[in-house]
Amino acid sequence: MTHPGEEVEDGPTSAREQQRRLVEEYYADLADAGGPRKPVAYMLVGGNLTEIVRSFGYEVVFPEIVALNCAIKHESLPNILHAEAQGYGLDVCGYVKNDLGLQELGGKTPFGRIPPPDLLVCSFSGCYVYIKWWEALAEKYGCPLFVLDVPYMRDERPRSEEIEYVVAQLNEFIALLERTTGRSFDRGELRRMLAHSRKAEEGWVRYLSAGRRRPSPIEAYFEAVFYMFPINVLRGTAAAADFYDTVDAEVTARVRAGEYPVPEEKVRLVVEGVPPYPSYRTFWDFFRRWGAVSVAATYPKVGGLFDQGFLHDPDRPLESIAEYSMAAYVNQSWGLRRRLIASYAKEFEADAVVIHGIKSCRSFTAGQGDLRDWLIHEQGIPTLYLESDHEDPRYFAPAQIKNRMDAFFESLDRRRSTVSLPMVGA
Amino acid sequence: MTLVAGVDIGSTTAKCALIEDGKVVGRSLNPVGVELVKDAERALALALSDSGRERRDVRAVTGTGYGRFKVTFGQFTVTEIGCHAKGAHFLFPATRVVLDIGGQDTKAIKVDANGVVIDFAMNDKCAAGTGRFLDVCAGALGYDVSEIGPLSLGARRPVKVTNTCTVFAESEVSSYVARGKDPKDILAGLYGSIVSRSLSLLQRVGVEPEVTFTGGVSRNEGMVRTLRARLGLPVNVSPLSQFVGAIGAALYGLERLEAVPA
Amino acid sequence: MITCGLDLGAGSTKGVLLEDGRRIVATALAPTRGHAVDAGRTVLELLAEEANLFPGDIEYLCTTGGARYAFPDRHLQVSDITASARGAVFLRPGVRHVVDIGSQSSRAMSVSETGRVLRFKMNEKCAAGAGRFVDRCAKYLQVPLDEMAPKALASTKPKIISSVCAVLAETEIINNVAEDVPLPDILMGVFLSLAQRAYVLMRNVGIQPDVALVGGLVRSEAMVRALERTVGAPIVADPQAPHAAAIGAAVLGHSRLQKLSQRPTPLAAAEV
Amino acid sequence: MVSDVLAGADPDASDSPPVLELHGELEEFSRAAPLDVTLRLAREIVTDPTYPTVRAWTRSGRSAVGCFPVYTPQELLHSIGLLPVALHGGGENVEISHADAALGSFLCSISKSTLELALTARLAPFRGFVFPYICDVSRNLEGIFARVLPETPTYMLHLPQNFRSGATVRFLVSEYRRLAERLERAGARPYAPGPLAASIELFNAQRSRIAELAARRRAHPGQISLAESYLLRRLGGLLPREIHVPLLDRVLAELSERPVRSRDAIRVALVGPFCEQPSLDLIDLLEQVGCEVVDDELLPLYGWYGRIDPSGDPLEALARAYVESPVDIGVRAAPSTKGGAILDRVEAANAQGVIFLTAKFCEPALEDIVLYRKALDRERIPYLHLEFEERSTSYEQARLQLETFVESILFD
Ligand SMILES: Nc1ncnc2c1ncn2[C@@H]1O[C@H](COP(=O)(O)OP(=O)(O)O)[C@@H](O)[C@H]1O
Ligand SMILES: Nc1ncnc2c1ncn2[C@@H]1O[C@H](COP(=O)(O)OP(=O)(O)O)[C@@H](O)[C@H]1O
Ligand code: SF4
Ligand code: SF4
Ligand code: SF4
Repeated sequence: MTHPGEEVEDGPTSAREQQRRLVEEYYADLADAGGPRKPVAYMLVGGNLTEIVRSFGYEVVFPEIVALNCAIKHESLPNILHAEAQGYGLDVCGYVKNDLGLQELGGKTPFGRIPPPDLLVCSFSGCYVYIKWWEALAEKYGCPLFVLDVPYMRDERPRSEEIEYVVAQLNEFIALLERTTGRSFDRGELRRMLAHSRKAEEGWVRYLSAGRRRPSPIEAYFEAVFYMFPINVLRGTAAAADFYDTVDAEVTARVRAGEYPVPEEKVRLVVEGVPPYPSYRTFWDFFRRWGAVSVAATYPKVGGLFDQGFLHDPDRPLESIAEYSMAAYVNQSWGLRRRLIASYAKEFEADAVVIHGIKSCRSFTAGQGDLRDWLIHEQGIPTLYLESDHEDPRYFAPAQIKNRMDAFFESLDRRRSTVSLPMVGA
Repeated sequence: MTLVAGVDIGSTTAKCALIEDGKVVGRSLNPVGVELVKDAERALALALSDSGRERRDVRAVTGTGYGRFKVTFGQFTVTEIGCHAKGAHFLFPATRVVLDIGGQDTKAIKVDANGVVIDFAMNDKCAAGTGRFLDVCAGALGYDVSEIGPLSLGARRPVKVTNTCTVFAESEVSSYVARGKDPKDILAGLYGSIVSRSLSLLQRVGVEPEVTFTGGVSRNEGMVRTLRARLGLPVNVSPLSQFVGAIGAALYGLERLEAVPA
Repeated sequence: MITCGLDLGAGSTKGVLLEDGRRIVATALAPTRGHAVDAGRTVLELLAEEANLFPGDIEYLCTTGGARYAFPDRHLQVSDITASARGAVFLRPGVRHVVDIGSQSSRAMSVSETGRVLRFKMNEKCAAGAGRFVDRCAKYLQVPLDEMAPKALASTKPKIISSVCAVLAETEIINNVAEDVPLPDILMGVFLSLAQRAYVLMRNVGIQPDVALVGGLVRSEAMVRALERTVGAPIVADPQAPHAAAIGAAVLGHSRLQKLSQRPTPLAAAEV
Repeated sequence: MVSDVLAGADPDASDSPPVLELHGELEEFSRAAPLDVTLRLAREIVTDPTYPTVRAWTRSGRSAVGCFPVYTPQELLHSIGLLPVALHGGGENVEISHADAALGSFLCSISKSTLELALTARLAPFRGFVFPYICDVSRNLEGIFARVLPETPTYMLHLPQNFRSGATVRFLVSEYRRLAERLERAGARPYAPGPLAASIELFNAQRSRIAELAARRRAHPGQISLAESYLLRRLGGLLPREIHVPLLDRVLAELSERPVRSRDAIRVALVGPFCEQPSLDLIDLLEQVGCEVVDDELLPLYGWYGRIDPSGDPLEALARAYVESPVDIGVRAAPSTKGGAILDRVEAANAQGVIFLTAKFCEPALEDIVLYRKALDRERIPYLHLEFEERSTSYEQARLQLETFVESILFD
């Protein structure tokens, strides 16, 4: 079956090409297990400790990203079914099921094989499922598991006792790494990596803030998802830092040439929630048909709320890592999350908010209905709530979703001018 | 003097309404079958013969409902959410909230003073709590769905219907029948269960008077009564309630014609 | 020694008479229609007639199925999962995995060589994976149940129904019909999607040959083929398999009766 | 959020039980009464979603705070002058019509019904709420409470998950201090070590009585049914502990007089209902079909630790007790491996099988089961997994599966 979205062009491509290359190289490196390979650490995106483990010579695998790569390539279902056959219920997070299914099936992904972990780092930063997932991996592989307990973010800025707690754990983590690798901690190396991270983060923030322009030269949800790979997976490397220069150049070129992700920008959106990866193109296409472009989104912030000032700082290595970990998007209390979304809507001059709920992700989703209610009734922002899954193609009902989107955009259109507006053609 | 038609191809029924000079001058209602294009054509043809007009008199045909893209002979398509809002506003201009319960889904729609949709919410999980649910349960009680409306009157001890699944609710109903429960109480239990699901949807958009109840299930007076009681508010129901979507569609076509003179 | 197994199911009531725990001497079936006790009595009469016995000749009656407690004249009741496992192994001793698809539920179980249930899993809450779904499709597509299989087997490109809901699946079928998907492909799609749901349950308990299908759906050859295709292994489909639960109940009834007669109970005394 | 129109309507006219009124000093529980009278009253209180004991307590101006499962430092709340009350959802009597909209469909009942109670003013007697971070749902629920009940202080208590760090106890102490500060708005006194030491002793006493009750049940399963002992435990989260402790003493004394029934049943460990609780009917059903529950995760609140020694810094002692607790349930990072843990439990309880009874949509429970299952499969220990929801009236499916499970162990 071809999805209508499949034929749609990705838009300007040089950064996309570079990103594709980075993805391929990364997986090729991982798969290259011929000789003595680098040790591998499995990590979670939210509040991750990439720089620290990289400074000890580890390569990093993010099962969440592997899972979304599988889903977007329509290869998640067999993994999910395999996990279900082992007893994982229908309601368990699709990322978990994809990963554990895939591990049982030998680690095959659309890009290459994933090596098993030598170290498991569970940054408990925003999702309780992380703990369960890493427990299952630890039980399967029997390798060391480090749980970094990251306090939930309940104030605008982390409190000093929270930072102290996380930093104390980071020091214990470093001691663990020294013991397991036999290497001693190289503070200079960590600083160099954090400097690369800092540069990448600043570039990423610049890219995302381009959505403020009218029309927006970027697609802050669908396109940004492609550009998230370096900031999440390759952080700490020069390649990641340089990538955002390419992105920068491209955005500038687009503005100059008047090339926009949606040729005629009709609706500016803030999008909240994890994308429906198995139907990514179809979903994106539903938006494009209405001339809707996301100018800001929360999902690209799962790796870190860099735009809110939580950047890595080579001069305060562990403290800045601790702050960064606490500020992971899903580790924000609902009060903070709500305010952030409303501020995006205001600052990026959005017409509406679209929330995509994930049936199997409670961390993101539980309470999105209340968010919707708050946006509509207390902020006066039209808001659409849609629901499917980030991994499981069985939960995407295209007709239903399209019907809701059509109705929503119809009503937005009509509310802006109650007279003549084009009807949707068949 | 403009005659316009709205064709609403739902999951269960095909409806057509003809409007002229702000009046509904013809209508038709049929079950949908497997050939939706034909059903749509038939809906229009029957409405025309109901009104005594000719096909060529119709200035615009607008399709709505799940099968709106099957109204291939029409000029426009609009979602049924927009149409129910517009149709309800037409029939009851003070409408602020529309509850539409059709064969397969339930929608709560909030509208502004012009009948424009501000917000809406739909059931998402399954067919539970919709017209189909009633059809199936009516069957289990040995009635047709068109007969069960008045039967819950005088229920004393409504049963609890907790199954969220239409199919299992059917067996829950059968088991109540087998246990000799009064059909009154069973129906009251069913209505209560559908209404409480609808309230949860209404809650999402916020309840404000006036509330207008549309869609095929609004023809069931037991449902209307239960809804009124649970909301504690008057609820508008038109004799044309099942046609509200089609009426709204026709009006959309009219508006469109007026906006873009041919 | 005649024992009777009576399976009071949601859709239909099935009964068998078993002689000496070894030979099936009669089988019967009647629609339940919400009146399990009446249906059970009817089945008992049918059984007696077929075996040329008086109902009083039945020495032990074991019920099973959803209404197992509702039938008053029983000596014992067992769950239908326990019973269909026993029945399946009674019919084909090599069976180690049983799939039971009835009107409202489907179950998968792994069983020991005596037919004891080791692990099982059933669908809950959602009726999408059971016979009622087939019944609705049959009704909707206006194909009699018995004719579904031969038609479905002519399918070349089956169209799988993706909707998880038995009720919403109907709409999907409407769409398929509207899109001119050939009838055999739609029909086979129905069976395949049922098979896929069953397969999830099966994998959950672990699949071991021989695998048997029991319950009402085994009557449909298309269902058996669909399951074979999904599982990738041959499926045992005994002609008596729709009665597996009733058979299992009779078998358990027999062993219970034997145990009782070894003891000097009044029942045993009467027999001597 | 609650539209006035809806809040005015009786949310559940047809099936809510009559609202129970208790004496302000809760005299009903302070007097000696036969066990069955106590149990009948307990049943009424537990199934009344309007919190009769809390209403009685607050009538004279005292404050109560609602604590979501599974762990809250109740000793601390008590010491600052608050009655810590265990929130356990709405049970089968609460119809959900408001909470679904805020929370979404794929969530456990306890989260929805607890929010429903808040939205329908049934939690009005509470002056504050504590939501421990046991899972993403409980955590997010706090954020929703904070919005829908802006006048009532709520606190998301970050329960640590790193049990090996040297910094954890210190952090937890700072959490507790923050919690106490936060609850000053709920009418709490400022924290002081002396009162905390006294409160710890009171809860020590409660825990020891409950442990005694469990020991009795293990020794003579016929003497008190699972549902009965469960009801007595539930009361412990609803009554002032000063009343509950003597009540348990009276119960224990009377129990010794009860005849010991013996029956033919299989011994099972009950795993999974650590947060949302199954209905009393379902608990009864377990015994009806022939299971003797010899180990269970129901209401883990009382089992976190044994006696705490409050001499020294009592707040640190309290924090340390939590961090060093041996409790291993789905909402705590496992100290060892899940597989090993379940086998140990089965052995310790001498159980013949395991019943996983998990709340529908409770992800922490669902994820553990897979690891548990693998270990049980290896050892060929039979198990059954059942899911439950608050609002179900028919247990046909559960009965069918439970009976099959029992039959598969009993028949050869
Ligand atoms: N005469 C009637 N009395 C009561 N209910 C009716 C009647 N006619 C139809 N219905 C209900 O209306 C439903 C169909 O509603 P409708 O709005 O036409 O659905 P859709 O637009 O989805 O096709 C049926 O499922 C049935 O429950
Ligand atoms: N010839 C047939 N072809 C396909 N399906 C059939 C046929 N005969 C019966 N069935 C299916 O079997 C189901 C009944 O199965 P059964 O095991 O008797 O159910 P229960 O025990 O729940 O009453 C029916 O719902 C029907 O779908
Ligand atoms: S945040 Fe959601 S998607 Fe991510 S691991 Fe947790 S449950 Fe899964
Ligand atoms: S529970 Fe029933 S109504 Fe709901 S999806 Fe399943 S079959 Fe459909
Ligand atoms: S029942 Fe489970 S998911 Fe729900 S709040 Fe409790 S622990 Fe969380």
